[in-house]
Amino acid sequence: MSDWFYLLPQAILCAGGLAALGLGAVLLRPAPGLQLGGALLFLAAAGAIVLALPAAGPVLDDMLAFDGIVRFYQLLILGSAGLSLLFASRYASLRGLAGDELYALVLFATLGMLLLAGAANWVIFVLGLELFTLCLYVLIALDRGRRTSLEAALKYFVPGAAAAGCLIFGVALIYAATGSLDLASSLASTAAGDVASFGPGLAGLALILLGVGFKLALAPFHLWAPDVYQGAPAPVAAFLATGSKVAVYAALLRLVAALPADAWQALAPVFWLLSAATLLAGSLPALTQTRVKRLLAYSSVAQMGYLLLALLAYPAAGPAPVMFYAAAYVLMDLGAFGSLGLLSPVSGDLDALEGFAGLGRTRPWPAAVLAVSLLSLAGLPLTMGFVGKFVVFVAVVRAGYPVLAGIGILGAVVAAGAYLRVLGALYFGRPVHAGQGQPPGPAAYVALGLVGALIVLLGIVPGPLLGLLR
Amino acid sequence: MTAPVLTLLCPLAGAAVLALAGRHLPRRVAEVVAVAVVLAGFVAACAAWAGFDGQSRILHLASWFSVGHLAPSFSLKLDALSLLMALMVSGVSALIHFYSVAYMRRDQGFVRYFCYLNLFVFSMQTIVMADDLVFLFLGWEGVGFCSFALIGFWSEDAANVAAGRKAFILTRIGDVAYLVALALIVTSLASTSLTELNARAGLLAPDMVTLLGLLFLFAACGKSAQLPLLVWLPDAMAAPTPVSALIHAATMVTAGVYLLMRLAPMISLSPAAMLAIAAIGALTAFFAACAALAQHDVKRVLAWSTVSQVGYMFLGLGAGDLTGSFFHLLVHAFFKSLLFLGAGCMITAMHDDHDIFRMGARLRRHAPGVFAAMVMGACALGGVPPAGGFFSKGRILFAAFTAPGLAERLLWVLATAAALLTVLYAFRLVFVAFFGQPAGQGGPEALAPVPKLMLAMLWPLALLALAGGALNLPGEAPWSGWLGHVLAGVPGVAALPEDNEALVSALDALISLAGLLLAWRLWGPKNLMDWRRPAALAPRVHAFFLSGWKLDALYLAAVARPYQALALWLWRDVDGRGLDGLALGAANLAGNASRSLRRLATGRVTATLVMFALGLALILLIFSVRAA
Amino acid sequence: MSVYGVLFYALGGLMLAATTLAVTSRSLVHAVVYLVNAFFATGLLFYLLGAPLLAAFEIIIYAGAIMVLFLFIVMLTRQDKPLAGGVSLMRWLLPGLTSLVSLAAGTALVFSGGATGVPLAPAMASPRDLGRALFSRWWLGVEIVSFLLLVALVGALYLGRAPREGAAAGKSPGDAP
Amino acid sequence: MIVPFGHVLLLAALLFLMGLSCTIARRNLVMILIGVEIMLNASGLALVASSLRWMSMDGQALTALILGVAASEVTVGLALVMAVRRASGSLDADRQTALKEDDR
Repeated sequence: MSDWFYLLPQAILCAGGLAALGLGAVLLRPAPGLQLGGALLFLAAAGAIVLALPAAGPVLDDMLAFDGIVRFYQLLILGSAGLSLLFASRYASLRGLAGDELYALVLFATLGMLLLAGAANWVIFVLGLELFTLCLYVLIALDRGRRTSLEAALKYFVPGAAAAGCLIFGVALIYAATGSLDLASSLASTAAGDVASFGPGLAGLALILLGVGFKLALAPFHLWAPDVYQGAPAPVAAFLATGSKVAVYAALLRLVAALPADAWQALAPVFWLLSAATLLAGSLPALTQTRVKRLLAYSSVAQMGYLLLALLAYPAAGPAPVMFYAAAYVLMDLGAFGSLGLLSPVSGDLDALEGFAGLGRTRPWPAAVLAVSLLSLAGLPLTMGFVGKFVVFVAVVRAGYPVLAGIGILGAVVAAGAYLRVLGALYFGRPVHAGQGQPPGPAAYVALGLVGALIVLLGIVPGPLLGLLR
Repeated sequence: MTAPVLTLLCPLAGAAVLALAGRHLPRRVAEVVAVAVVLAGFVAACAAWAGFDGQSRILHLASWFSVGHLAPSFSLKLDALSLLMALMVSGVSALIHFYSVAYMRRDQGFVRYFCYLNLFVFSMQTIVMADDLVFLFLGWEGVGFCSFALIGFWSEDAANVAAGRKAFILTRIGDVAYLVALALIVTSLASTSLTELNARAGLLAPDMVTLLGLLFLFAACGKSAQLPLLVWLPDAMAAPTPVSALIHAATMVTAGVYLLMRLAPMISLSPAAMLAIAAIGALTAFFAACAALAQHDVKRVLAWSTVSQVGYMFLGLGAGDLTGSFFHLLVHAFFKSLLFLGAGCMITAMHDDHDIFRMGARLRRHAPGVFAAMVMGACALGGVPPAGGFFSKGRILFAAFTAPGLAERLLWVLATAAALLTVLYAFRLVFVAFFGQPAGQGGPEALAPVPKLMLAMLWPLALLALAGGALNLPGEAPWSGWLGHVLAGVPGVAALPEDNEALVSALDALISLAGLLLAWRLWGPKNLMDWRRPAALAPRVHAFFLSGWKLDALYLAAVARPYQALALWLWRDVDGRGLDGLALGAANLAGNASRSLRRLATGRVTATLVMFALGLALILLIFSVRAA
Repeated sequence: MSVYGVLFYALGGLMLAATTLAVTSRSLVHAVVYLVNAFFATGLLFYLLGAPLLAAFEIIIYAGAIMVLFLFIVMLTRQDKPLAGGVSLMRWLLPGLTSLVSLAAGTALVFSGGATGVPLAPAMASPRDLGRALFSRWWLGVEIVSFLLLVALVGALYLGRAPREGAAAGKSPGDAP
Repeated sequence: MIVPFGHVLLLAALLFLMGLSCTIARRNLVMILIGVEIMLNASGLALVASSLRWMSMDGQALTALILGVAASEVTVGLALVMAVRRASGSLDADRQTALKEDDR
């Protein structure tokens, strides 16, 4: 099969983005259904091709990799984009934000994420990351008439630009050390020689870790997350929290896989510290948080901590825990942010805890999906979150990091209290303003149903998926 | 073997139906669904028991998922212990469901209520029958969640919601220990099956067994409200009364001790863990009995009494007598649900007033049936022969007495003292609530009628509570020791030596009768009526105050002042400031950490950048040290 | 030391000096002008290191286009007056300290092996070589960059346009005063 | 020879750290952007020198691509800065604190 086929999903997304822009140029006010349908069609086509392509080594002059792991993460990214759009379409059109930019930028961002997830070369790594980051800057500022939306974009942009600078300098240092821009061979060349000659490369890895840590909101590089999630429109926050994280995570996974054992020895303590800090910095602040979007932001920081735990265990335990937890994370955060967006009134996203009072009765379906997502985030059994945490903890303990597992369990317990407060407000609170918010619309119902059902279903019968991942 | 599965699944089906369609069903239909599924579960449990041939077996329903060599599965362990427990749980739940129909007859949220209640029964049966520790954890979390939801059920009052959260978080602290133990088991045995664990416990290092035992003990303490995690249970009385009866008396609080019973073969390998269980049990039994002596709220008396009685179960188990512990668990389930349901009737009659000092003799005249039931319940609770509690508690005291070691002997002394307190507070409740003369504006003018259905549910329980001793009568007669015979095949069950049994039983009987007399002397109607009419002394409120606990304290001063002081001290200071403080202290610590971490997020974008610089310097330092 | 070496250190010193002045300048206009100097020096260094086309790019794009863009913004926002309190010494303390630590640790890493002691031999890559490399080996990167520029264009247009009238402009709970 | 390779890297690292410090220490958003430009420029220097060190065109090619990255980032960044200024009336990064933790 020709290498070119491996570029087909990306090409389709390019075409989709351009089509969305063109549609906006030709028709002044395209019907929202047309835009949404078209974007979903392109995403689905890309997904179908990703699904159909056979696994291969590096393709296209060693620019892209495509193996089972990449396929899984790319599907996850496409799914996240699709669900985010389903959640976003009516949200955006109610608020007058559903221009061609929304759809085009989501498709371009997805393109960047696919590239990053499949990058086999530092150049593609950097450029893919830049592409979706640039799209996200604009998407976060989508509600540009609102000061908070712009401020959130600024708070993502400033550290983001600095992080990009760090990342690129890191790549430059790795290139300086090894003379190769190929992801695998630049890292593997440390194995042949001594670690000492890789010195600049280690410094480069530190910088790359910083850049990646910013994108994943790992502590201590996570301080932007609560502000940005709070200010961003909820469906955009959903996309930001899931798609971009998963793409970066997939790249990080490949990076770790490519590291030779002795370099991993040097890196592991740093990962240890990062994951411990992230678990604590994500779980503890949630405890006293009274703004739900910020709470979800901290929670997604904590989830990154669990993913990092799984990554630490990856060399010992294989990819199944990492991948399963990533899938669980995507569904939980999409469900949480997406339903939060649906529950919100047009005048601005729901945030303060009091606003959620009694919504379990007045808006049963979005509230139920929010509740399921929160229970899953808290790790209660029969949800995907539980199975994911269990699988990760087992892997981590087996890999010889019992202390980290303990911190993780502790974090889960602490955070459960925070989620419980939201649940309490949803179902026990007295409704403050009845009838706020608009009906979600059919597209959002599809997304709600999918997310809710998958979280529960894969919590009860995770076997097939886990089997597939192994 | 479909019957055990039906026991498990019927309540789940009910919960699902109510959750999905409950809103659209007529009230009567929803109630019938809720009660019918639990009744069906009970019938299935009966069938399972009837079809049980004494052979323990594992029923593998489905695989859940697998990680490495580890494959948690939905599998059930069916032996005498689990089937009897399932029978008790479903039977008591069925009665309480019936009762709830009447109790909740005016409440609008009945669908939610019954949905949680059915879900609870499912979760509890999961704990009872699961063979897999991960599957068991599902039930373990499930009962915690349902308890949270039901304690906060009347959510108009923020205190109720707070109580629900307190319960959930404190039991979740126990869950940490469960998960850590699970992780240890996973790494050392690569299996999560209870049966496997018990069978291969001998292969583990002794220290490991002790550690596991202590971890599971801590987890059980959370669920069973034992020291030091007991403070949630009295607050949990915010739940509707049938819920208190079901969850906080008969079933969920016994989940902890039941888990330890299941693990008995493993834990019994570690004398230290066994002693810890016994010690926690005896201390809690004494502590809670003291606290119960000082309460005014009828439900809180019963709540503390539950804590105390579950302490006895721990003591029995720690003393190595699983049979006795389980015996007490069953009998306690009967008489405690009887007492709670009776209390529900009292509260209904009193228009939701919980204070026993405002009830008095008129309540006895208004609802003699309730009075009779409460007396029977108090007899069983206080261990007055020949009620059920006499035999079951006696068995545990005897087990503690015969256990080797000085420590156990001391615990026996403590538990015997607690037995005296038990009969005192049990009859204090009866005498004050049914013979007292509330003065002034003590409660409503006219008492409300008690629904017949509620009353009807008391009698089967009263019968069981009184005759519960027949399950395991002492002696050599053919009908005695039935429970012991049945449980003989269960791993971890050991027989007791026979000597001195009569002596210890006689002592128990003596204590309970003495306590009964003392209670009559202290709180009996004669004494209460002797007191000068308080209305003449002071305004009405003050009068109530006097005839309330001040009178109480006066009479106590003669004989029981030390007890009273101790009780108040334990209740107010140790519990209120000490234990609550401990739990709150941990919470405050977390809260402060939380706030200081949040303070990092100043909203300034430069804060993030500063972290970049710091993090970069740190990572580079680590790398340069590692590379050097 | 060869004449190349002298040139390198001279240009390096110039870059450092100009950059220092730029980052500490109290006036935005001055900062941009210093930066143009630094970029010129970088361009010359590129030439010295054998990249003539990049040297031209650096001067045209960085020193030219981007810096002019900055100047426009500075003028548009009327930020041409000296900034008050923008350069207090205290604010430089923490970044300075961490930079010193990073520099020390990084230098230790960079010079830990012998690889970095390799002398650089003068060589020159013709524009043709770079063009060939870009469009044969790195064509995918070029394509992605083209999309980057497109997205930047779309984004800048979107952000630059005033928000549509009638679009919900109510205050959200997050809109603290 | 020109100079040892390490010296060029050192120069690049110095420039990079100056840029990073600039983003931290300066409060004006335009100055922060300038800091980012300095960081990217430093990467370019390191890449071009490495290209010479390894005698391959990869570093130079990446430098050329990074020029594009820098241009697009500055475009969006400046547009965003302008929009923020329109909304909040200030270019001071530390004044953009409508989003922050509550004091509870």
